[in-house]
Amino acid sequence: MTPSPTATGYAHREVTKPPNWHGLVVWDVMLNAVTTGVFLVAAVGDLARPTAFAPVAAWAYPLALAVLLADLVCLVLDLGNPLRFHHMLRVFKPSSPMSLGVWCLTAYSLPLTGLAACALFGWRTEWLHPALLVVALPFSFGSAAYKGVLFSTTAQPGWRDARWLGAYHVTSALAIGAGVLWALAEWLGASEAAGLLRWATAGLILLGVYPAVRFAVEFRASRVVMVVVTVLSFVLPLVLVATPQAAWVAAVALLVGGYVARSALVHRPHRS
Amino acid sequence: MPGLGATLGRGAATTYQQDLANADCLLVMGSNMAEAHPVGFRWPLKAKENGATLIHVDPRFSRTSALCDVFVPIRAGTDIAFLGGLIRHVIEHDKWFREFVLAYTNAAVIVDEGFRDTEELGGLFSGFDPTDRTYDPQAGHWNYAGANGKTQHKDEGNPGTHGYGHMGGGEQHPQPQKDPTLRHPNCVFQILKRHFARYTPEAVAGVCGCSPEQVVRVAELLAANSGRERTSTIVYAVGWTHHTTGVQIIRAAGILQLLLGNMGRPGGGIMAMRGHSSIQGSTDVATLYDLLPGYLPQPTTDDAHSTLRGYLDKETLSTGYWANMPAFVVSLLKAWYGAAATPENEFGFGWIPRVDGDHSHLVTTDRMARGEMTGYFVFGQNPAGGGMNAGMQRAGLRALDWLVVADWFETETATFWKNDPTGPPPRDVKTEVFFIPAAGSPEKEGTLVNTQRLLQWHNQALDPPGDCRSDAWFVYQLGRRLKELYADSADPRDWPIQALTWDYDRRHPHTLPDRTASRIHDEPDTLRILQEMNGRTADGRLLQTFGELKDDGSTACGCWIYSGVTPEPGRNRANERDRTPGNPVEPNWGFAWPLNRRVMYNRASADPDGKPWSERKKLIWWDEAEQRWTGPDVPDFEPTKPPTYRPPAGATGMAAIAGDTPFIMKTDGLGWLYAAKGVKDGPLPAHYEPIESPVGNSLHPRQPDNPTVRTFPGPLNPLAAAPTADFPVVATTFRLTEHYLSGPMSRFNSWLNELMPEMFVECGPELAAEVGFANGDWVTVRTPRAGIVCRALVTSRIKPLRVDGRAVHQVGLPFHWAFAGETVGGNANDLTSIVADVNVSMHEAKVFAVRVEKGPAGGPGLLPTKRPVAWPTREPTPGTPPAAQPEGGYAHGG
Amino acid sequence: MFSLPMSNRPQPFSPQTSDKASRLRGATVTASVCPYCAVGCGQLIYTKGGRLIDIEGDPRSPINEGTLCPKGANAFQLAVNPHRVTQVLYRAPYSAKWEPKPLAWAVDTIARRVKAARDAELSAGGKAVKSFGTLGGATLDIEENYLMKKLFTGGLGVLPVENQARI
Amino acid sequence: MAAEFDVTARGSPAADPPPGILGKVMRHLLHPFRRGTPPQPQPATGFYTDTSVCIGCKACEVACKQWNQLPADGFAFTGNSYDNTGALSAESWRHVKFVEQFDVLRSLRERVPGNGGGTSEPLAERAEHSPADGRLSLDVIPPPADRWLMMSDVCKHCAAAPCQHACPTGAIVYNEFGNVYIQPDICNGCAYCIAACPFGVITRSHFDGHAHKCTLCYDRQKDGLVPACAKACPTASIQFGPVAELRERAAKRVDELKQRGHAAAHLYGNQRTEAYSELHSFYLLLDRPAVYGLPDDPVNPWVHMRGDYLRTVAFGLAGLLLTLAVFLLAGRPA
Repeated sequence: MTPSPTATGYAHREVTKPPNWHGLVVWDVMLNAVTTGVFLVAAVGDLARPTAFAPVAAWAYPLALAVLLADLVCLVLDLGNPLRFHHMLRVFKPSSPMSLGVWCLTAYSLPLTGLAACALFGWRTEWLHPALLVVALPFSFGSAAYKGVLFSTTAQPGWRDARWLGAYHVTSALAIGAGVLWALAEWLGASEAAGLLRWATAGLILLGVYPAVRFAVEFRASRVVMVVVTVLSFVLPLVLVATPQAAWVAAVALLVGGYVARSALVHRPHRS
Repeated sequence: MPGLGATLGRGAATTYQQDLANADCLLVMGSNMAEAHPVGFRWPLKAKENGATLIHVDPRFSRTSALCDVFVPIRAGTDIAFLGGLIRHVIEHDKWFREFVLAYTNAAVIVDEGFRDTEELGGLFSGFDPTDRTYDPQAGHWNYAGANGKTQHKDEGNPGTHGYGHMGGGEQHPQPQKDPTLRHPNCVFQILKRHFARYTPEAVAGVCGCSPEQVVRVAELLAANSGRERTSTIVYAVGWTHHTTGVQIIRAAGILQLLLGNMGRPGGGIMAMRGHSSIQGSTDVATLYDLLPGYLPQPTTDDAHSTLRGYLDKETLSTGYWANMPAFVVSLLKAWYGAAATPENEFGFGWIPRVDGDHSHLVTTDRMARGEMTGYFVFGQNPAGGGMNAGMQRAGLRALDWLVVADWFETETATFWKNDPTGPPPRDVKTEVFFIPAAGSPEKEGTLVNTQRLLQWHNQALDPPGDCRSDAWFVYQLGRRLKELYADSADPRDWPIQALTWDYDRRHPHTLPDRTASRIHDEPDTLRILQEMNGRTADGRLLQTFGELKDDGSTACGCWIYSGVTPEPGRNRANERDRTPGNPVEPNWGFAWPLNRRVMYNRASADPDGKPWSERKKLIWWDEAEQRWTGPDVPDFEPTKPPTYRPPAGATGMAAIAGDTPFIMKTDGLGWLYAAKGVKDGPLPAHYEPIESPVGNSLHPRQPDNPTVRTFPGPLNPLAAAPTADFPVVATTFRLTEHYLSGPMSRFNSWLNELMPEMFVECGPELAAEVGFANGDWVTVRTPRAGIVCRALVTSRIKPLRVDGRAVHQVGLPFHWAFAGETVGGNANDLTSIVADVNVSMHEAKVFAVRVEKGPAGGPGLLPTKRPVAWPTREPTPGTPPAAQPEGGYAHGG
Repeated sequence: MFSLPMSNRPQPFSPQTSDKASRLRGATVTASVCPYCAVGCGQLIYTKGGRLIDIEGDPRSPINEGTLCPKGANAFQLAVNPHRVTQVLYRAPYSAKWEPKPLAWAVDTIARRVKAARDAELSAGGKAVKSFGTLGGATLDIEENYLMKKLFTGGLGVLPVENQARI
Repeated sequence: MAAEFDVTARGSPAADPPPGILGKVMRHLLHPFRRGTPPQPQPATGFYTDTSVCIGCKACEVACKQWNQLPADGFAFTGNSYDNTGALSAESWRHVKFVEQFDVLRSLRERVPGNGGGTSEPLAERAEHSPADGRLSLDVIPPPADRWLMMSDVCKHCAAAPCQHACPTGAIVYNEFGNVYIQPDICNGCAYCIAACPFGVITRSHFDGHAHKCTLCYDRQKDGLVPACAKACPTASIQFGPVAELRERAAKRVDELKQRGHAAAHLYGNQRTEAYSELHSFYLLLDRPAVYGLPDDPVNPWVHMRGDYLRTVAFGLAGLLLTLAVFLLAGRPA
C-alpha cells in the first residue's frame, strides 16, 4: 500500500467494503438473464402458440437448462467456501433476496430439467408439458426478479441508490431472451415464431427503455458504458428488427450490451 | 535517582500510581504517559473525570497531549528553564505553601557565605575546577553555615561514587542555623529567589519556544491546585532523565513540589514512570557498578575504604535513618559470604572489588570499542540496537573475544556479526558468540519491582520450551561451575568465589500449578533467593523488618530495603494478592519497599502538630490517645515518635530527627530545596543547553552546556558541538505504545508489528515543505554519527517553535527499529551520541541535533531477518471441543 | 418510521453455536505480572494440557483492574512464538553461521572463558576484574539481578556490572 | 471470586470422537441441517465506546486478536496518522482510528466554507468552545482547539442488522444476548453480508473464505466474562454491559461533557432513526460521524426492498404480458 500524501482522515473515504464479487458474478448475472429470459419468452410462446413455438421450444429448454447450470457453477465457485454450497438450502428466508433467489433457482431448475429432458428425448405428453411449464414459470420469473433487487438491497455505492435496477434487469433479461429466441427461430427456419419473436423483441426493448434510463441516472454509470449499452442493447437491435437475416447480430448485440451493463454494475463498488 | 534522593532522601517515585487519581492537577512533563504507560494513565484520567486539570508539557503533541486539558510545546532539552519559570512565578507571586515550606524544607537554613551562585559567576557555581571539569563542593562553600558534621572529600564531585546521591544526599548538620523570617540574604529561600529571578516568563518563553502566557498559566494552575485543600502531582519519565541535565531537571521538580507543599500527601508527590518491568528492582538490587544492594555505596579505591571500619566511618551519616548503614553493610556481607564472613576478616569486606573509576555501561562501551575488553554478558538487553550510539556499541561487540547473550529471540546483539548492514562480513568478525535461550516470564517465577516500588511475584505457569532456561538458572549453574573450577585454588584472590554462599537447590520436587511435575529439575529455588534478600537472624529466623538488622554479624540480609517481604516461612508478601476495601493504598496487594509504605514521606501529610492539613487530603496523622501515627498507609516515620519530639543536643541516628521533620533519610529530616550535597553539578538547577543544540544559552550566554558533562571524543562518536548550520533541527526520541524499547519484545510479534510496521520520523509540514518531501516519503535523518533512512510522517502535531527570535524545527524519532526481526528499519540509536552526565553517567538520547534530507527513493533496502508469522500457533486448544475453540483460529469444525 | 423484520422467531442455531463456551473451562489459572513496562499490571495466565492458552489482565489488581495495553495484551504471542530460540546457539570466531549446542556444554565453556579472562587479568596485577562485564537486568526478576550482582561482584570481583537503569 | 476464576471450574463440553471418511462426508453434508437448542433470551448486551477518553493505545485490537487468535494481516505503513490497521476486516475486529484536527479553526477562517480541503472539518459548534469573553478561567478550562481524536471502531451489532437480513444460510443470527453472530461452521462465504453492511464491518477472510467479524466475545459472555477488548481497555473507553444500562450511563456522560464545553459531544447509534435501527454497539463522538469514518445517516438497505421488488415485478409482468399480447395478437391470420 502506498502511503497517502497527508494524514487524510476518514471523511472522504467510502465507508462500505466491496464484496468479493468479480468476473464470475458478472457471468452469473448475465447467465441468469439469459436462462430466465429465454425460458420465460419460450414458455409464454409455448403456452400461447404451441404449434408455432414447438420447434423453438425444443431447443429453448435445453438451452435454458444449460445456461442455468453454467450459472449455478458460477454461483458455487464464487462462494468463499464452495464445498458449503448446500448451506444455501439450510433456511428459507424471504427477507434475503439471495435466499429467495436460491430457492427460486432450485425450484426453477427441477421442472426445467423435466422440460429439457422431454425436449431432448422427444417425450411430449398432453398434461406433463403444460404442468411443468406452469410450475416453472413463477420460479423462473422469481429467479429473474430477485437478482436486481439483491444488488439494490445493499449498502454499496451505486447499488444502494439503484431503485430501478431490478426492473432494468428483468426487462433486459426478457429482451435478451426474445432476441436469442428470435435468432434461434430464424436459424431453425421457424418463420412464424421468428416473426412473433421479432416484434416481441422490439416491444421488450422499448419497454426496457424507461427502467434503463432511470437506472443509469441513479447508478451514475460512466459515459462510455452508457453509449455502448445504448447502442448495443437498444439502438442496434431496434434498427435490425426489420432485417430478419440480421437476427443473430441483434441477439449478439443484446448479449454483449447486457454483459457490458452487468459488468459495470458488478464492479461499481470496487471503483469507489 | 540522585535528583529525588538528594532532595527528599530516597531515589524513587514518592507515591503509587493509583494515587494520581487523587490529584487536583497533574503536570505530565518529560513523560508521554498515555503512550509509554497506557495502563498507568488510567489514573490521571480518573483524576480528570473527578475535575482535575491535566497539563502536558512536551516537545511533541502526543497521545498524552490529546487527553490533557492544557498542552504546552517546548523545545526538547529546555525543561529546567520551564520549571525555573514555574518556580520563579510561585516565589515572586507568593503562591508557595508557607507553613509547609517553613517546617518541612531547608528554606530557612543559612548557607555558608562563601557560596556563589550562577548569577554571580556567569552560569557556574563556586568551586568549579576547569581542569577536570568538576565541582569541589567543599571549595565552593556549598555547605550550610557553621558546623557541618563530617567534611566531604574532593571525590564527591567526581564521577564514580554515587552512593550519596541515590539516598540521603549526604551529611549536613542536623540542627543548622535558620532564619524563620527567610530574610537572611544567605538563607536558602533568598538564594533560591535570586537564582530563579532570571527565569521570567518572557525569558523562559524565549528559551523554550512557548509563549510567556503559557508559563504563567501552568504556574497558576499548579498553584491554584496546591495548598491545604488541594494537591498536584508531577509525572515524569525518561523524557527528563535522558539528558545531561536530567538529575537537575528532577531536582527542579522536587523544589517546585516542596514549595507548593505537595510532598508526602495524597494526590501529591513526584511519580517517576520507569521503563522496564523491574528497572526499579534492578536499581535496588543494583546490577550497577557503583552500588551494592539497597543503595549502599560500593567501596572505592579511596584509602579510607581499605578497611570496613574506615569505609563505615566515612560513609555512614551520623543522623537520620542512614545512621544504621553499618548494620546494612555487615548483614549484606554475611548474606554473601556466610560462615566465611567473620569479624576477624571484616566479614569479607576486602573481597568486594573497589571502584576505581567510571564503569557505567557507556564508559564500558567506549573501553570495549577501544579493544580493552575480553568478554561480555548481555541478559535481556540489546545494546547493539538500543544502546546509545548503537554503531559504536556494535564496534565494541566486534572487538570482544567472547559474548554471551541470553534472550528469547535473535536480537541485534545476538546477530550483530551477520546482520549488521553497516558492519563487516562475518569472516572479519572475531567475536565468539554464545546464545542462551531464555525462559519467558510465564515460564519462570520471581519478583518484579514496578515503578511504585511494589514487589510483585509472578508464578510459573508452565515449563519453558526446549533448552530455554531462566536467567536465574544460567547464573546459578554458571556460578556452580565456577565454584567447581575454583574449588582447589589456594590463591587468596579466589577466596571470594570459594566463600560465596551459593545453594539455592530446590528442596522439594518442582510442581507446576496444574499439579504436573516440572520437566526441569535444576532450576534454583527462587523463593530462597528472595528470602536471602529479606534476611535472617543467625539461627535462621526470617526477618520481619530491617529494624532487626545488626552490625555484629548476627544477621544476614541480601538487600535491606526488601526486609519484611518474606516475614515468616510459607509467607511471601510479594505473592499476596488481597484487596482491602476502603483503603485506597491497598496495603495487601504485593509489598512495597520500604516496609510496605505506599506514599513515602507521608508524615508530611499532617501539619507540624500531627493533624491532617485538611480532611480532604489526610493520610497519616498523630493519634493523641494511642500516642502513635495512624492512617491508611504505613507511617514513613517512627510510629510512636510524637510531633513534639525535639532531639537533644548531640543526638545521633533517628534520635536526631525531630517529630516534625518528615524526611527521615536526610540528616536534618528536611526536604532540600538547596542540595548542599549529593548532586555533583550544583546545589541548584540551572538551565544549560543540550550538548548538541542549534542555539546558544540565552539564560547563561557564557556557559552554553552543563560544565561537568563528559564526552568521549573519537571517530566513532563525533559531536555536533557548537550551534551549527549543518544540523539545524532539534531531534528527540520517543516510545510508541505499540512497541517496546529497541524491539526485542515487540518486533518479533506480528500483532504489534502490524500496528506500527515501519520506522518513521515525525515532523511538521513546515519542515517537509522546506526540505521538499511529502507524507510517507523516504527521508534520511543525519547526525555526525550516522544517517538513517525512514518514512516521513508529516503531521501538524509538530510545529516549529520560535526560539532566539527564529523558527526552530523539531522532529521526533521512535527508537524501536533496527536490523533484526519481522520488521526492520533505521535505528534512532545509531544517531545518538555517547556523552555522560557527572552524576549518573547518563546519556542525552532525548535531544540531539540532526539534518533531514530527501530520499533515497527506494528506502533503506533492509530485509527482515524473520518472516512474519500471522498466527502465534495454529494448533487447536488442547482438550477443547470445536464450540470452544478460538473464533479466529479457524480450528472449529462444521 | 420504517419497519423491518426483527426476526424474533427462533434463530437457526447450529448445534455448535448452542454449545458455545470459552476455552478457559477446565483450564489452570496462574497469577502473574506483565513482563513489559514498569506499571506492573497483574496478569492471569491460563494453561491447559501443558500449553499456554490465554493471558489476560488480573481483575483483582488495584493497578490495572484487569486492563492491559497492547503490549500486555500481546504477552501470549511473546511466549508462544515460532521465532523463539529453544536451543543454545554457538557462533565460532569468524564463522558465518550458528551451530546448535547442548546446554551443559555452553555453561562449562562459558565458565572456562570467564575463569581464563579473570585469572589472566588478576595475574597481571589487576585489583579488580574489568576485562569482562555484564549488562542487563531491568527486564529480569530481582532474584536474577541479585544472583548476577552476587556472583559477578561479590564472587568474581567484576566491576562493570550494569543494566538499563542509570538513575 | 471473579468470573476469571470461576470459569476454570466449569467442565468443557465433550469433543466428538473423530469420524471416518464416510462419516466425515455425511457430517459435512448433514451438518447445516442440524439445529441446536435455542438458548434462553438474556437482556441485550453491547458496547458503549466513549471516544472522549480513548488514548489510541490499540490494546483492544491486540486483546481481540489474542483472545480470538486472529492472524496479523500484513504490515503496511499508511501514513494516515497512527492508523496502520486501515480498516475493520475478517482479521481485525477492532480498529482504532486517528483524526488529527490542528489549526482547523484558523484554516476554517481562511477557507471558503464547504470547499472540502480536509477531512477534519469540524462542526460549527467547535467555535463555541472558547469562552465568549476570552478571559482565562481557571475553573472551567475550555477544551483545546487542537485535537487528536481517537476512536476504537467495531461491529455495531445493529438491533436490525442488514447483514443478518442478507445472510442466505442463516449463518448470521441474533444470539440470546441480542448480538449479531456469524456462525463460523455455517457461513459459506457468499459475501452478501459484506455488501449489505453500511458500516463496512465485514470482509471475507483470505484464510478460510468465510465472513468474520466481532462476535462480541460470545464465547466469553457464555461464561460470564467481559469481551476481551472491553476488559483490556485501560481507560474504560470501551464499556460492555446490558445495553439499557450503557445508554443511561452514556447519556449522563454527554451531559457532563457538554457542561465542560464539549458542545459537539453526542451519541451515535443510541436511538433508531428514520432509516436505521439503534446500535447495540454505540459511540460517544466529539465531532460529526463522517469525521470518524461513520456514515452520518446510515440507511438500512431493506428500507427499499419492497419498492424495488414492486418495480421489478411490475415491469417483469408487463414484459410477460407484452410478450403474450404480441404472441396472441400479432401475425395471427385475421
